[in-house]
Amino acid sequence: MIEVDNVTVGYGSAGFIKAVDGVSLTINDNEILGIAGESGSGKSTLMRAIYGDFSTGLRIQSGTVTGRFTDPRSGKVIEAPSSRFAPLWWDQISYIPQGSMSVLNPLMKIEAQVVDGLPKRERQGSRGELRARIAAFLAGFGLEENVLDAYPHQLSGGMRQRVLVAIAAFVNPRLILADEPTTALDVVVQKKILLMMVEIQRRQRNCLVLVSHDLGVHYQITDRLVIMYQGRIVEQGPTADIFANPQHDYTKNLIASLPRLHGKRAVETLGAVS
Amino acid sequence: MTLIRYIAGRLVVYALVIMFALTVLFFVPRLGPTDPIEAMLAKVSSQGAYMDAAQVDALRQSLADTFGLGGSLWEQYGAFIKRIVLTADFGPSLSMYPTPVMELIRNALPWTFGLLLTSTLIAWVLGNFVGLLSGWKPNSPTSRVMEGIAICLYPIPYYILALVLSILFSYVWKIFPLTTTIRGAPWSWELVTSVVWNSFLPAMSIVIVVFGWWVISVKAQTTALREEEFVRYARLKGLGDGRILTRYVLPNAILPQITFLALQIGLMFNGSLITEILFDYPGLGLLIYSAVLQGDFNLLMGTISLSVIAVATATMVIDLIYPLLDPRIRHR
Amino acid sequence: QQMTDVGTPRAETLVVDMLNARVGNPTNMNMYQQGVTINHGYHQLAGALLYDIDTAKGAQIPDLASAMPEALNADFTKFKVALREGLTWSDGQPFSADDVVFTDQMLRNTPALAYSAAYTAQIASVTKVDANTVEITTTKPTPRLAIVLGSVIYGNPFHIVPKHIWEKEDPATFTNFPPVTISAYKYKDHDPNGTWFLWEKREDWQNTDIGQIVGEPAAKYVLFRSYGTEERRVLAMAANDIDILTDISPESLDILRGQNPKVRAWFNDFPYANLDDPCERGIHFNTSKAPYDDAKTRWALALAINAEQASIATFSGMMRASPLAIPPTTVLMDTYHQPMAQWLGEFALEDGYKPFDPDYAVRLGERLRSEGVAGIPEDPEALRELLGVGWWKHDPEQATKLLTEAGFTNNGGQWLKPDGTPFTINILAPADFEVQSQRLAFAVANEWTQFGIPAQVQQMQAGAFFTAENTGDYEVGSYWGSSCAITPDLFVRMESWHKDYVRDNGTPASSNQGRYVDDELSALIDQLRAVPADDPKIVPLGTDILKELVEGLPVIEMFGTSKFVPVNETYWTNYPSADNYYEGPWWWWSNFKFIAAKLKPAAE
Amino acid sequence: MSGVPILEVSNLSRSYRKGGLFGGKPFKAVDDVSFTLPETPQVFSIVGESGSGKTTIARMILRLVEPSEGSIRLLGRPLSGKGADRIDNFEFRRLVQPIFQNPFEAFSAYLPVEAYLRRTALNLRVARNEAEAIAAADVALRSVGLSYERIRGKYIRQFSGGELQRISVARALIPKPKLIVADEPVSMVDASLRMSIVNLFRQIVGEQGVSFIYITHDLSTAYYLSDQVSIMNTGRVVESGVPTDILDNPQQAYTRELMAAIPSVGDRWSELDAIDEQYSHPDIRHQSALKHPPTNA
Amino acid sequence: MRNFFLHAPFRLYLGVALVALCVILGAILPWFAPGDPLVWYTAPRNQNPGAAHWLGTTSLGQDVFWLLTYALRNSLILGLIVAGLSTIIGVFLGLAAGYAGGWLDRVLSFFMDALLCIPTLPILILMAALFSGQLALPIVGLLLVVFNWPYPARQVRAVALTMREREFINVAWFSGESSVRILVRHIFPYIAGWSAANFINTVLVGISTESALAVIGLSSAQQATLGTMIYWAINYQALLGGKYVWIGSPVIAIVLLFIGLFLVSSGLSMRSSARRMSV
Ligand SMILES: Nc1ncnc2c1ncn2[C@@H]1O[C@H](COP(=O)(O)OP(=O)(O)OP(=O)(O)O)[C@@H](O)[C@H]1O
Ligand SMILES: Nc1ncnc2c1ncn2[C@@H]1O[C@H](COP(=O)(O)OP(=O)(O)OP(=O)(O)O)[C@@H](O)[C@H]1O
Ligand SMILES: [Mg+2]
Ligand SMILES: [Mg+2]
Repeated sequence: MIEVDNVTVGYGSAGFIKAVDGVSLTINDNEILGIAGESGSGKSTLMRAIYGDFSTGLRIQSGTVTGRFTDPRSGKVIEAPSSRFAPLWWDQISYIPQGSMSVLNPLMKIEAQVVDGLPKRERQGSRGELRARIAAFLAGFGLEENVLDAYPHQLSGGMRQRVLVAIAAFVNPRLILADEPTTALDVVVQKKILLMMVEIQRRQRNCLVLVSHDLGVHYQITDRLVIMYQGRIVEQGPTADIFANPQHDYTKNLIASLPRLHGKRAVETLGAVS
Repeated sequence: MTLIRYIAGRLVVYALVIMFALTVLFFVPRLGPTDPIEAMLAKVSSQGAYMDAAQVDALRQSLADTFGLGGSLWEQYGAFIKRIVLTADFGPSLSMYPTPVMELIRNALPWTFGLLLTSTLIAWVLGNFVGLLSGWKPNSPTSRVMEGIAICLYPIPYYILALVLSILFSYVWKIFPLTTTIRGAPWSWELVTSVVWNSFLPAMSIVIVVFGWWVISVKAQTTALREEEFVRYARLKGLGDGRILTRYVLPNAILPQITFLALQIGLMFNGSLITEILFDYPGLGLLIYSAVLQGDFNLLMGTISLSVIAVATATMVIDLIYPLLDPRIRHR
Repeated sequence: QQMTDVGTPRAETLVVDMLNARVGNPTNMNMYQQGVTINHGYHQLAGALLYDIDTAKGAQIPDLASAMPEALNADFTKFKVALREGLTWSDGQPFSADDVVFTDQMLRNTPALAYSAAYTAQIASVTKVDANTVEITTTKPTPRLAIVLGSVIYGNPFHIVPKHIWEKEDPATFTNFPPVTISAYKYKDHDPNGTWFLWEKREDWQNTDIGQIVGEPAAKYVLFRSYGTEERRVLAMAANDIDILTDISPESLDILRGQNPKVRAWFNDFPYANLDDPCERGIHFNTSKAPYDDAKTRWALALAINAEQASIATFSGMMRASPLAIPPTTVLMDTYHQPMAQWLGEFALEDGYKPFDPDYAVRLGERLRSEGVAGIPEDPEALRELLGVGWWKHDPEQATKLLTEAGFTNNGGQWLKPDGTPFTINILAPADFEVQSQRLAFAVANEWTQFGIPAQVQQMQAGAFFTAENTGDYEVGSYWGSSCAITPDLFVRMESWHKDYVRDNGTPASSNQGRYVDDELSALIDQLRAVPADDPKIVPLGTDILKELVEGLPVIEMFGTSKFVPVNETYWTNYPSADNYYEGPWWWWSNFKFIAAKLKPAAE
Repeated sequence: MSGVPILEVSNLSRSYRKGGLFGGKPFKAVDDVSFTLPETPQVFSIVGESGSGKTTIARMILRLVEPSEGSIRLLGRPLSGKGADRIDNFEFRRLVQPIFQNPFEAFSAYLPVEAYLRRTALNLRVARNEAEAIAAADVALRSVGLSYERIRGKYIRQFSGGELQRISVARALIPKPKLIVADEPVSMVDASLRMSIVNLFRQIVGEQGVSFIYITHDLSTAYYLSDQVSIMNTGRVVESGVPTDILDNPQQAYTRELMAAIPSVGDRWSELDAIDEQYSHPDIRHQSALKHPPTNA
Repeated sequence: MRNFFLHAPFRLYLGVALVALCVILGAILPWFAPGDPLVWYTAPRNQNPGAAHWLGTTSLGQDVFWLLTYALRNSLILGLIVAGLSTIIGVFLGLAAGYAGGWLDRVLSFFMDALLCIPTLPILILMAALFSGQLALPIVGLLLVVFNWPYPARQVRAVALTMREREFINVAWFSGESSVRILVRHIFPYIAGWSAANFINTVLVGISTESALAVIGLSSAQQATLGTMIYWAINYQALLGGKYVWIGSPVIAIVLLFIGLFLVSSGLSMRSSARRMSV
């Protein structure tokens, strides 16, 4: 669906600060692709480049990002570089930006923000019906209906994050780019949402790209995993393979550094001054 | 309950502001350089030819009696407050004695309000529109042209602008009347068209002058908002420019503009003065002006109290509805 | 047929500029209520006074009266006043002595009318002799009853009201709308906002003063309207929307003549303006305040002025200078200025210095000619007649000398007052209500500043201005209302210099606002008081008073008023003008109705 | 310090209105919560459902939200109110520092981010001059894997989420306060860095005597790091105590539910297999049933 | 500086050029005036532009060009100071009221509202009497400031009210920033663009109100300002009389100054935005 070919991406109009360095990657139809990696290693940057969001001063210095989408109605195949994705936004692709807590319009109720930008195909029916569908959908995320009537500042961080995920998922696009969508969620809710995303993905046979620091999450739901380190992809392959046989030191380190419940605790290792 | 306390607190401030302003306005003209009796005497003697000094003295005394300007300042003040609070009556105009101030205001008010309210609103809408557009797409040709027009017209001194408009549209091309001639039976179609016809140029001059300010201020707001996360997110949602502008940028940009719109009401009363003089338009501004010139205390108090109350009310209403417009500050 | 925008045929409508701004209370025409303005046509066309003025001759004439008042006793307290016969009010009722008596009673019995007090202070009684005659007694000797009850300049507050209407009303609250009128025009229509008033010729115009004195007025309608600012008035006339304009600036006249060949002024060429206005402009002092209480200071200031320069600055030289305390109108020039020229030339200050400069007009004429102004006479006498008999010399040296004598010191270019403080002058000037005085103030300030005394102009709106004048809250001012005279009898003008009227600063003065005390002058005025207007002693007395005023110089008199009052001959002709001098061009006076009746449609 | 607890929270409640402009029914976002941080520095973790009131508690401790009921005492002195022993603003900021939940909101878009660090050092008298302030900032930044050099001159938009979180942590560390209220401070940081930051916290508790209120969803770090854990659900504390007790042996249903939902490497969620089965399609779905064999890690 | 010219958008250049032109005309050239251009009849009247008088002369025999430079100098000083002070005071007090809330907000709001309510004209006329109409320009400026600061204040207060809800303000507070610094360094940048717009607007208001005051008699029409220059030109019917240079030059000067300031401010905001968004 998306072909990332040896791209180098960075920021700056005067200078150029490299954030992603010569990355190649394929995103296939009907799969969940996981991306994990060091903080600041260019995961979000890569997502923006794929989505075609150049508003932050982002520039693709070399290489290409090409997308191939099939228009469900006409069956026509659209093939374009990501800089020309804008017409596909919130139709074929949707995006959950990182830090999604601050991206909601403070003066608009949640319901309106869910509806805003929805493609026609998802808007069928009366307003009441639509609201009911959205409410039902949100319920799957553990949100009550009255959230629809709230303003963003009335919601907790996690609730806003769920709203964001819901907005992107309700579109039913071919591709969802999710940049750390569950950072503010407790594990119960997180599980709920991940299961829902998987279900949606399986049903729609579309594609989900998920950035997360939680290797457990990747282990549970992704089909393929990409590990990034210092702007490069250091390892990619089927998730199972990577967990079974990590190649790169960083990957090994990641898997090893997870603290275990019921395991050793810092209090014990470092010794508290109690 | 905090809501009720908030409203009550605001109402108290409202009353205080009005009292304060009225008090200032009661004393200031009386400390000022114009004595209404002397002003009236000058008017009488410039129109009535010869009166000898004894006659003038007699006239002065009788004017002082009719105008009720006897007594100390404090007694006058007490009587004034009592009358205003109890009867909302400002007494007779001194310079147009004995026509009641209220009658003069009643005649003038609709004109001023009609002209200024509509033109202020038109300017507001137009200015917000252009400002929004030029802040959003600073490089598009349309917005550059519109911004350019606004920015070039705005700084032209009002007097010159109005004059040039008049010369062009009433003299060179005789499209609009040179002076305000309103005819027609009350509420007839003829009257309405006549009013619109006669108000067009003054309204246009106000619009041109006021709207430049909205353009530059809204543009500044919009430029700042363009960087906000939620606006960028809206764009990433694939929303069209129109929708982003109307639903995301505008409501956020307009909040402070609404405050200013209320203040504009006050400026309206000041601004009306010049417009009405320039276009010989029959409104409140001219009334205030002549009251000041003639030292017509009663008329001055009447017209200015009206302006004070209008501005105070407008700011209070804005304060009260602000929480409705901005949910973020609702809870305090 | 072309129509005006108030719906009358343009060719039958005379459109006249309304003097002041629009009228705030247009449906009140009770002229006795002090806040009611009637110069929207009532005063000029529809009403009539007992006596009016013939501005060409400079003499009062009977109007509603049929003859000038006839004194019945030697001390001038009892008069017979004969009324015109055959007049009717606009509702058809006859006008008679009853109306006059009723008006007297009404004023006497209604103290709420402010004029009542002033009236009863002067008039003791009015009684009916027969249907067309009344007898009037006054409270004190009044040799000039016609001045008290009739117009000399502009008008008079004594309006006779129709008894049959007013007796049913409370005069204190009656709005007199629509008014029943006595002269040839009656109320037709008005603008609720007070910008215009339409008057229509009465069908029974024969039964009016105008019908009897002049004949049938030509205009079926007269429209008084206000166009607002000067620019707008100019544009309106250029567009033929208005036939007669009140005062405008010379620049505006220039523009008008350039825009519309049908527009003409009093003269066809320089100086265009009518120079016969009965009010004079100059620099007035509050002579009770130091250092202006010293005649030397005032003389020094006069000699520090270059009058040619001031004249050009004010109205491009289109003014007639006058060193005397009366306006240089044609009538008064003949009576006083010319005869006094010799005395002026010989007049010397205490130190023997002769300040008069008889060649003022000659030099100004040359200078104007050199600037390319056309139509300046070559002949010195003609120039003096046009631009004035002369004025004070511009002599900074003598001015310095006088100032030094008066105790001033010059400290390195800066003048210090006798008390040691810096000498700066603040000239009060009208803001926007009298452009000539306003400009004159700036011009004089410019002169004084160049002489070395920093002078500033403080513009004031009318109300504040007159308050300052009456209460003496000023030191130097331009435009004081009381400098007007039209007849050789100077009583009205000179009376106000009497020391009796001097009040403390802070207390409003009804007369002598300059607070000028001169015992000799007051004695001369006392003599003048006792002499009736037609007495031969009038002129010699007047001359003596003028001499006294030159010596003391309480006012630096400068120029007569120039009235730029253009008319448009597109629809109407036979306006008075320099070549057709049947009236002066004061459209806003009560005698306008005589002019209106003489106009002719241009179509003929 | 004579046995005065660092923080005493007793019967704390806060209500908000749900929906509606003026009306709307009130509900308690925080409902009768009490806990104590003893005199000895330690880490107090709050774990729990999203929307259960964790942030609200944190904000009440930070004096950013007024409690509806209950009281908070810092070092034995009331936090709010006007008493003489009220802690003044300067002192309060030296004692308590926050790390807010959303790093993307934590800095002004118009100021270079490093300014916050420098200013903190200067204002709270950690440094006497600019050079010392930069040094202090650099030390703090290095402890979270960054450096002053790396962040200098950059604005909030130019950082990744994890970087911002680390900068927030660094800023809070600079004044060496008595209490740090950290609201999900490392949620966007990768696992290896996260461990080093968590270890850093532990170290600070030991060496600098700083107490932490650590709000997190990451049960494993909570378990690893904290001395006390409170589990919250819908505004209430459902269970609290020493982590080994609670997490090794949860008493409450909600706690058990939480434990079960942790996406751990090794045990695959059974629900996923159900989904896979339902939608499996021979031609695309690769060996899904056999996916993710147990790792050897 | 080098950097500045490398990155500045075109409108910034243009704006700087226009403002520089006004400053050169108004601040530097007056020193070279051949005489006091205020004095009447130093030149023949009503001359058209030519070699001797570049912009011709007025009906009062003043050289328009030199008069313009004097007028521009005074107006620039007056306008910039009035606008600067009232914007600074207004924005700062508005921010303070909105940010601090409580009694400070109430007191400040009261004064803002009260000043906004009182129509300025009568007060100004009183002032005219008290100072005998000879107000020096500085005092005129002061009066203008008194009556102009509440406008930005009221509007900025509304912004501050929402700004103080934002998290970074809390971070700033916990960073030990004083209230003043929070207002100035953390909140103000968000309304800097708007404040600049307000500043530019107040420059205009300052210049034009001053001329209105001259007419009322509050300040002296004998001082050279752009406003009084227009006043005199109108008084002598320059517009209808076709003396376009006389009346046009101060108008054009105002327009150019305004456009220059506007372009500078919007150019600067574009540049700062570019800097913050990427390196
Ligand atoms: N200003 C407010 N107005 C109304 N309701 C609010 C407001 N702030 C928070 N709430 C509500 O209070 C509840 C608790 O919010 P809080 O932010 O404390 O949750 P949290 O435990 O931090 O959740 P998360 O883990 O998702 O950040 C939520 O239901 C939220 O909707
Ligand atoms: N607008 C920008 N201008 C300049 N540099 C930027 C910009 N945005 C991000 N960067 C830098 O690019 C690098 C990659 O950032 P990115 O946001 O892609 O990281 P990430 O992998 O998503 O990290 P995290 O897991 O912390 O979110 C970082 O070093 C960051 O500082
Ligand atoms: Mg990221
Ligand atoms: Mg939270």
